[in-house]
Amino acid sequence: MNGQNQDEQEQTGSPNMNYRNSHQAVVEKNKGIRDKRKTLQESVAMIQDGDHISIGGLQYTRTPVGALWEIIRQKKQGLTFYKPLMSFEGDWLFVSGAMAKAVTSWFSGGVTWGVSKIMRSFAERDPNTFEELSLLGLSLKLKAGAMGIPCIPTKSMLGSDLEKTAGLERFTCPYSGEELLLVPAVNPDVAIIHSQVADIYGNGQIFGPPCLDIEAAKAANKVILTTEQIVDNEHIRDTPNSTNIPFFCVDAVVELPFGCYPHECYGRYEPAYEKLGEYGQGLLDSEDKIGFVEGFLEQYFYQPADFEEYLSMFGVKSLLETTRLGRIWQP
Amino acid sequence: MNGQNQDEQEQTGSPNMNYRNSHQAVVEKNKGIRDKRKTLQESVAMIQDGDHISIGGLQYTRTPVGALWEIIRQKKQGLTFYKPLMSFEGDWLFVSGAMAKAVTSWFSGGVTWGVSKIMRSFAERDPNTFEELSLLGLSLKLKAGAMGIPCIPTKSMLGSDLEKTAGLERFTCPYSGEELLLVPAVNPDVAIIHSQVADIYGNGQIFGPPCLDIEAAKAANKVILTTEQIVDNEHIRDTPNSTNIPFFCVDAVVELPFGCYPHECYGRYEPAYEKLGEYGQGLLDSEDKIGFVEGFLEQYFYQPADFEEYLSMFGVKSLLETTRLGRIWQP
Amino acid sequence: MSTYTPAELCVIMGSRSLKDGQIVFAGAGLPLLSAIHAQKMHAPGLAILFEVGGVAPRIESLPRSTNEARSVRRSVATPATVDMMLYLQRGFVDVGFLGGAQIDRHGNINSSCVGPLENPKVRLPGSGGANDIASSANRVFIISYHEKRRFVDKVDFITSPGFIDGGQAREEAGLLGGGVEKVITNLGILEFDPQTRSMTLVALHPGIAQEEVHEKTGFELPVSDNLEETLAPSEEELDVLRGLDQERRYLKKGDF
Amino acid sequence: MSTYTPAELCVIMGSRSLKDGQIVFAGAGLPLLSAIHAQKMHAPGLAILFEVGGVAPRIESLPRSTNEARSVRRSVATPATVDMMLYLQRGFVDVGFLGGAQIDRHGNINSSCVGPLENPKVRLPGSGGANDIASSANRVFIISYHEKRRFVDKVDFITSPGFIDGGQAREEAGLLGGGVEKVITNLGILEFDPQTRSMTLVALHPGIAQEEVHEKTGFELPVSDNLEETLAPSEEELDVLRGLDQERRYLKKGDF
Repeated sequence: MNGQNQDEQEQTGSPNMNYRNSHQAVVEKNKGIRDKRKTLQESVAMIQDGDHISIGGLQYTRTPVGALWEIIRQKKQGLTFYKPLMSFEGDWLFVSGAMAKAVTSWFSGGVTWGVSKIMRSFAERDPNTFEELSLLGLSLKLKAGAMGIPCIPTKSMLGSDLEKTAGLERFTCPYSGEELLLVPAVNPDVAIIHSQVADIYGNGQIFGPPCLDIEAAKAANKVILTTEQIVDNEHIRDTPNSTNIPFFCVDAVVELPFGCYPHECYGRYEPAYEKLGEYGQGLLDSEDKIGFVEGFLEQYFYQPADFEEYLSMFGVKSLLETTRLGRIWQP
Repeated sequence: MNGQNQDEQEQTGSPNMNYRNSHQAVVEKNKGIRDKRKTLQESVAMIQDGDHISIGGLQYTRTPVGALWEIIRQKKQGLTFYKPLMSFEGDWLFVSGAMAKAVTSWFSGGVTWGVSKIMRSFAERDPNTFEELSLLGLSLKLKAGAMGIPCIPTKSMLGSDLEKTAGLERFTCPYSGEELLLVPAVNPDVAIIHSQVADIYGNGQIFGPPCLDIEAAKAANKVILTTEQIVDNEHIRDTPNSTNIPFFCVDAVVELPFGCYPHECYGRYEPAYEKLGEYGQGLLDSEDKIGFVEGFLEQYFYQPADFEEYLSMFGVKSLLETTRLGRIWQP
Repeated sequence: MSTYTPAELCVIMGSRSLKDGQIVFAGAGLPLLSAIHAQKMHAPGLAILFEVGGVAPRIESLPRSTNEARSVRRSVATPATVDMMLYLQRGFVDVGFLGGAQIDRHGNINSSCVGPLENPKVRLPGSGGANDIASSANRVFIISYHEKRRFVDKVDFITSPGFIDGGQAREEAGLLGGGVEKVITNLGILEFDPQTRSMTLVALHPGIAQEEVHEKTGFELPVSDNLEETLAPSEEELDVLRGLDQERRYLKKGDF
Repeated sequence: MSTYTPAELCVIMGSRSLKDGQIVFAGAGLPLLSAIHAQKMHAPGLAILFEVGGVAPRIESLPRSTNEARSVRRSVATPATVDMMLYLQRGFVDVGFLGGAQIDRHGNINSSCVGPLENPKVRLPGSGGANDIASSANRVFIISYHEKRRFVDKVDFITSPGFIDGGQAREEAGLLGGGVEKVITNLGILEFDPQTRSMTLVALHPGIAQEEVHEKTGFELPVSDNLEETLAPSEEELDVLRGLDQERRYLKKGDF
């Protein structure tokens, strides 16, 4: 779904206009065993304005913040983002202008900071900027995309108003006579995912809940995999049961320690609650919400020379403390 | 699908007559955290004549031979078995009278022993004893059952004669206009699965390829889990990423070392090739194939007092040798 | 007689509603407290699931969100979100707890918008997994602070279906789950008439006047012929509960 | 000039047909030998997949079956069988190798039965993953011993679809994969006419007479206007190959 196809979608209302194009994209790409390491800049440069992008993780766990940070720095425009639950990063994507539309089941900050005022100011002005599906509905869009089918039946959302607003078709099972809804598949142009470890070929190992990242990796036409740590391929072959992102899905691998910061990475570090709290409270207290986020973006996204300088703004103590609280032996 | 419902199925040709019954079976069972240890005899006693049973593993890898051995000893009748690829155990189930029908994508011995003469003698007399689907087709029957939907679309089997013989309905996706086939779900009455480790609550950890066992565990109304080794629940909680069978699916846990013998268990032991070779060659050479298998069943299945005595017939050297060849550190 | 806050009362009523061996979807806040409380009081075999991918986690400190790593620590498994939500569709989830900005007489819940979605007065965060729980959990318990603006005649938007228009509407829609079995508020307990599927007051909490319930309900609320009074929380129930939230993050006084 | 067996010839022709970086479904026997041979000769980045759940395994000793633990040793991942087969449907599998009891002029394959399935003369083992590979692999290579009873006008049963009745039948059926690109036999190479989708002889192996091909084909076989002769296996190709199957389990003389 590149910019052009996306327009077709708007016209037809079908997010799966190009089932065949998405299939062909995978057929044609070089899926082989090769060194896929790229810089963060090179990887994000693969994204075109108007693309549909799935974001890994869920709420503020294992969010690929580093890739989003670079997307915003590269001034990408008109993107549609898919995420199971949107958190602070949704505010940043809206205010920066990168996100034209959010497709998600839930959109706010952390639970303790109430409803996102940024989401409200965008969605109340233009409801089309926030397309809501149930969490299973969104999950099945990616699942169907991953399975290589254009749609999949479900019992969720029947009889609700989401059935209508999401424009879901009814379906009667010819074997059982059951009434179901058909969720159309999505094949994002690019999936951005952060794993605890990966090898240079793109074999990724996610520890803790994989959220929808495994589905997204297969559904997407291209995958950018950022990882806390690149490990030797022999380590991957020693632990094949832990590999949940196979290399042939992946197009770029970027080693990016603390790549979810200030969000968390299971087994590696907890969220920087203090910093998130400052941000959340600051947003609540500020008169000019948009201005507040613009200031935050300027300070944390645009001014730092690179991602390490961005991390430096949180400080060593924050990194050490969140690591002390979050690390567990397994990953 | 108990005996009675199975009959309905035969009448309607629908393997999913009772989508609601299968749902209700899961709703009503006690899924909680409790000690689910049972003897092999008690576990297999849960199976009723006429039940539909899914067999874990694939061909001769991680076959739950111990549970099948007990099913045959308990003289169960009229069972329908689902397995991705049927191997020697299919011969045993047919000749013993336990299996009325095999639903599988492939049915023979090991590759090196050619086409199963037993399968031939049954399927050539009554073609309904062997229902063939493609491997993805069979996989999706269980997948749909596991997902709690009555059917699922696929591009496989289109235009083949399997489309007709399996009685698959065509489906046009309302979003993309794509032509697909709908594979009806199956919810077996009982799934029999063998894992390398499990705790007393039924949290199972399968290492190496899980084959279709994760799908079967969710699709089935009841699950019998035999395992090489029962481990402490704390070990499961130390390694939650390795748990692929969650406790709430499982109704019985049986510790059964060498429970796949003479088949293999990934990371624990290789197949007893020598013994399988003797069996395969003996079957090839014998005039009376059925008689040969009956003799084998008498000797290995009916006469032994218990499973340990059955294993004794293969001998310590065989167990040690296959373990030496098959073990790897991980499981 | 012991004193307790509305939140404490609701959590304990929620806890009492849970049975041993049940599989429960419980979000952060009062539902999670009810589930943990039940485990400690009478349901040691009850298991909690979180959408993010937590199965029967051991919860030492109450998480800010049930979607963070802290909340899934010591889980027995960490499945993908899609698998967690599909457990609902397959019938594995016995109880789901829900709440919302608006709840109507037929138990429908709105967590999407105040006013029409095309032109909302207030755009709310949305369903999350709530619609899926309402659609397919074997039964649903609603915990809510009782006030007129919440208990409305008809929700502006059905995010999570209860009995829709009442009667057989839910069954006719093809839904699998049993729907809302019980609404627990700080004033009493409400259930649904088997025929009309309309919310009915079945019990009042100690010291609560029926009038207050009617005042704080935005629609004509039928009252059961055998209206009961609930048993006040015991000292033991309160002690156990207060041990779970010592910082009073969720058990604070007043609204919740 | 070096001598070689029909099996060795076919494996090397198969190997030459593979490109670096391709993802290949290769069953036990000659296809697996072709894939490993290609990795050693010219395609180090080629990856082999096995239905059971093996991804890019390191194959030290040739397994009896590609479904056993030995065959998946040192894999980079061990996915579920359903996921392995779904990789085909999503377009991840560039090449699938197939063979069968009967192959017809349109590349359809029968591995289910001789005679009608309702009343078979011989019931065969069945599809396994063959139908799925034929349906959805990006391209299919058939390797087969060339004999009249195998190369039939019309298969008794279409287990795995080629071009069905020819022409646009495959596209009209809604199939995703590209279908059979090449048939490699011990006599020559056969491809399909872009219009009729009928099998056509495009190359003969060194020393093979065109007549022999026609004798051993059960239908009228068109011959390409520019019929080519294949390049005989080189010493290096044969040495590498023979190193892979030192017990001659698959490279034995004659039929295979």
